[in-house]
Amino acid sequence: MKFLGFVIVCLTGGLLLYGTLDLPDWGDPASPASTHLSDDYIEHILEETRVPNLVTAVLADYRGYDTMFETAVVFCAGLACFLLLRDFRPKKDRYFRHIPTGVMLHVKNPEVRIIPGNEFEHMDREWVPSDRIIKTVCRILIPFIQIYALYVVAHGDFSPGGGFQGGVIFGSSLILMAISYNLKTLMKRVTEKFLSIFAATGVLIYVGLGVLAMIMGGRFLDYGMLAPLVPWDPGHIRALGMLGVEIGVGIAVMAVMVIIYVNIVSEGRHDEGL
Amino acid sequence: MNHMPAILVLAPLSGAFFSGLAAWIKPWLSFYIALAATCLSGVAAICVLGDVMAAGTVQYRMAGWAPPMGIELRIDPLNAMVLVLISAIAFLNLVASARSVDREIPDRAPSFYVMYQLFVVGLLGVSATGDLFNLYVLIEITSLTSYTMIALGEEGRSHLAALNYIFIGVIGASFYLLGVGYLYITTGSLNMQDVAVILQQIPGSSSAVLTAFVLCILGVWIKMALFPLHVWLPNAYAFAPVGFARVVAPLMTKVMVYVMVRLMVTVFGLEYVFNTLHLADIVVWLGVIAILAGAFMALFQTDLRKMLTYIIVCEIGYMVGGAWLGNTLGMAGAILHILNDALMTFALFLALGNIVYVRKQVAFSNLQGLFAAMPWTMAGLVLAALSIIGVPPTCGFFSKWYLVLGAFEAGAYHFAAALIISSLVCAVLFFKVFEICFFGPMATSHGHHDHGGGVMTEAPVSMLVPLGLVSTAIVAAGVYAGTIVNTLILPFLQ
Amino acid sequence: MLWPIDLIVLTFVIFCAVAAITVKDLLGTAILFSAYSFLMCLLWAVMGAVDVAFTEASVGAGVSTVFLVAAVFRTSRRTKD
Amino acid sequence: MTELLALIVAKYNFWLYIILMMIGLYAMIAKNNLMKKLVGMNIFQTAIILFYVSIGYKHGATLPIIQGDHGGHGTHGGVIHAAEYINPLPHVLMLTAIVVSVATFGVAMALCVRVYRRYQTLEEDELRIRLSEK
Repeated sequence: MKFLGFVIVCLTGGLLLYGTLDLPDWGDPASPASTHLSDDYIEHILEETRVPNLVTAVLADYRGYDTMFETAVVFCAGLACFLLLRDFRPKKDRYFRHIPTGVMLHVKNPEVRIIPGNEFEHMDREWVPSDRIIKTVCRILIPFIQIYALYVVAHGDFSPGGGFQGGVIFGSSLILMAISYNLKTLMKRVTEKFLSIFAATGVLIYVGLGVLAMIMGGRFLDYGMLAPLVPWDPGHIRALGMLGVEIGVGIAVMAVMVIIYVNIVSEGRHDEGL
Repeated sequence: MNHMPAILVLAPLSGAFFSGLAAWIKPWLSFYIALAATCLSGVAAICVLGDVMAAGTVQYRMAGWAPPMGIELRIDPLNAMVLVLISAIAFLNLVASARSVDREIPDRAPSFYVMYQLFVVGLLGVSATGDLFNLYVLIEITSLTSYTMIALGEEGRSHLAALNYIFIGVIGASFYLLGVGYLYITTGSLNMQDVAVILQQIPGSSSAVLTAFVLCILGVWIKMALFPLHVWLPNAYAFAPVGFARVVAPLMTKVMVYVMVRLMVTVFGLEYVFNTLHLADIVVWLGVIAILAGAFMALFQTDLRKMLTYIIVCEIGYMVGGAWLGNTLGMAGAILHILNDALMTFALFLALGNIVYVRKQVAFSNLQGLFAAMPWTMAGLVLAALSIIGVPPTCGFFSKWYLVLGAFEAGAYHFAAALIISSLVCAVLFFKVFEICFFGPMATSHGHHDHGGGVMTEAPVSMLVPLGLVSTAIVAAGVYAGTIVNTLILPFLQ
Repeated sequence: MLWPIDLIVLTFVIFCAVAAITVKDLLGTAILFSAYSFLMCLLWAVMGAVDVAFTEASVGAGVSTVFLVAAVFRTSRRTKD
Repeated sequence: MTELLALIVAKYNFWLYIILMMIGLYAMIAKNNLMKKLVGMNIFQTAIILFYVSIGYKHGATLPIIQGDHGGHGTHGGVIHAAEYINPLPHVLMLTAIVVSVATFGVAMALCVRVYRRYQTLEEDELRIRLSEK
């Protein structure tokens, strides 16, 4: 296998090197890639869409059809993790702590039911005493991370960022919560139903805006046609449309990142993790 | 404004998310939403086909931007045919899946339907798009959904098969992406028509264009499992759940053949492929090897499902070899074979699904006495098998006829010989299967007391009706082969 | 852009890539992979692809690493090569 | 000598992306551990992204965010010169490619966890032995 790999790598590398011979020099302003379409985009985007960040404009408007499928791919990944890993069977071995005495119970019989409450508390198999510093720091940090994520989504038109990055940052703030406390704390706040509905709704916002444009008489995703719906600022309608789809992308990506993490780290049981 | 091309893709896409949401209200809702969505997209596909026949190529500009800047859907006769084929097969398979999915994946059937619709969206989008990068994104949707669905099959083995498929599939998709990168750096555009126009002004000796072409075609070949690159296919399709195997086996590889034809004809141009490059002979030889290897590996299988997967490998050889013969007859034969092979494979897998539904296992030892037990299913299987072998009234004969004519015109006698040899091998294969099914002992040797001879244990009607329709389509496609070639394929090639 | 600096970063990137696939501990692989992604994102930021760099910083160096660590936690750190 | 140096400066980015890609491809084909293969897969994909980002780079140009008095508020004071800004299209394509790669990565990882749950190993040779035992 190693030899075969080496031969394949050499052949592919050789082909690619051969291909670079006729490529234009790196960073050459006169190369076809930097002149043909690129100039049209750079010169017309601001005028046509009023969005200064060219990447966002091309991403959400000119190639919005691509981005819709990109969001669908993300949704697909989340659904795949659910389908492959989710395990609804109750676990045989469970651990509890009797709070008044501090005694640990190891329950092996699935018939025995202990309801966690004032007397008992769930424990993870590999239980680490919670660290006050980590908990406090994360508690302070997480709201700021989330605010920053919202800023990244909302300000994507003017600065680097957008729905995808914002969604990932928001999702990682929730993952941070699961790591610093434990998985159950997170799953109590954001349930599985909430996450899956968010993931589907996020993409539906995207598709819905496109279909709305179709109903208003334009083509699919033609935000310009939505102008009658926003009478106070028709000039920026394309920018607003982009913001709308970015919010949809952000919601979907946030939910999917958490779904993937939770399913992998708990092997689909949603009970204990890192 | 004609929105049909957009609705074609959007119906299953929004259907997927609605059925995901509806599963939280009532799980059975998701199946009916999926059925409605695929039905709608089928109607839209037929409308588009009508438009294309009446008025020529249909274009749809996404977001209203003109093509080189925005993405356009561009549907010509070839696309329209493939689109109708995909949506029809997706719809019929969904009808047949109603019973089998509940049995195979009982606790997560709604998610299965969501995934299924996303897979169909990917295939439809690949066939409808006119943009090179959009094609990549959609190929990735189809791949990602197929990785997941394949892994839903038999515990353990199907996961390994899916992981193997992921590694090879990612290499394939990445090669395609790299090829598009080389094309973009030399032409500066991503729209297929635009790239084709710019490529005419670039000298044919350019090493970058050659690399782009080789990378794109290699990537597509990996995805369609041409012989030396086929290692992922047999396991992946054999261990997948039947409800998915029935749709991925006929469609996935055929859509990739369509992508290859599209790249050759529309983007790079036949002039460049056959006159500037001198690869055609080698590729025809590759096709010959694929046909023979697929046919002979199928001979050594002891499981009906594994055997059918190797027949797919063999059929890919027909299409790749035919497309590279370098004349109109060969290309027309290859394109006609996309349609015919999808129908034949779909019929075979529908019959297989019915047998699996009743008997659970499809190793040859479990097939005994099937003619008595499942006469309708076996009738469909026999018709599809005759078509694969290439017996005249069925459609398989006509595409082979075009391919053989093309081979003689190009002087590629080895290709014609391989076609005939593989037909004989297929005949041997299927008659071996029929013998087991027909003459098997009436005894109930393996515990299925109620499946003994004489007792009818036919699959449910919802699984037989699609099989009946596809069998009719196989004969109809055979009878109207000349019409299809003259009205759809030849206008595309001119 | 200064090409010597670019070259140095690129060397580091290649070093991290080789180390990530040769080190004999999967947790080490995860961390080296994170470093690789981060250096890569630096490189893209220098080339002016700020949006891509931003995405890679949040996805490659952030979430992907967490996924990898989670998967290693659920499987094993052991590797033969 | 200076010619060679000029050639290197003009092309070295393309060559280095090829080296990186070959590292990833080799890991995907030849490594024995499934996780290592996954990391190789990611290196392979990032190398392609590096290639695309290199396509977009343009000497003497700045970030693809339009600044100054062009403003997003309807007043168009100056004319935008295409040569001043980097080509945004490859960046857009690569954003999509990164998303696709992380999605594939997640699915592959979920599969790895499933395989480990069933066979208690991630080494390919050991998996092959387990499969043949059955």
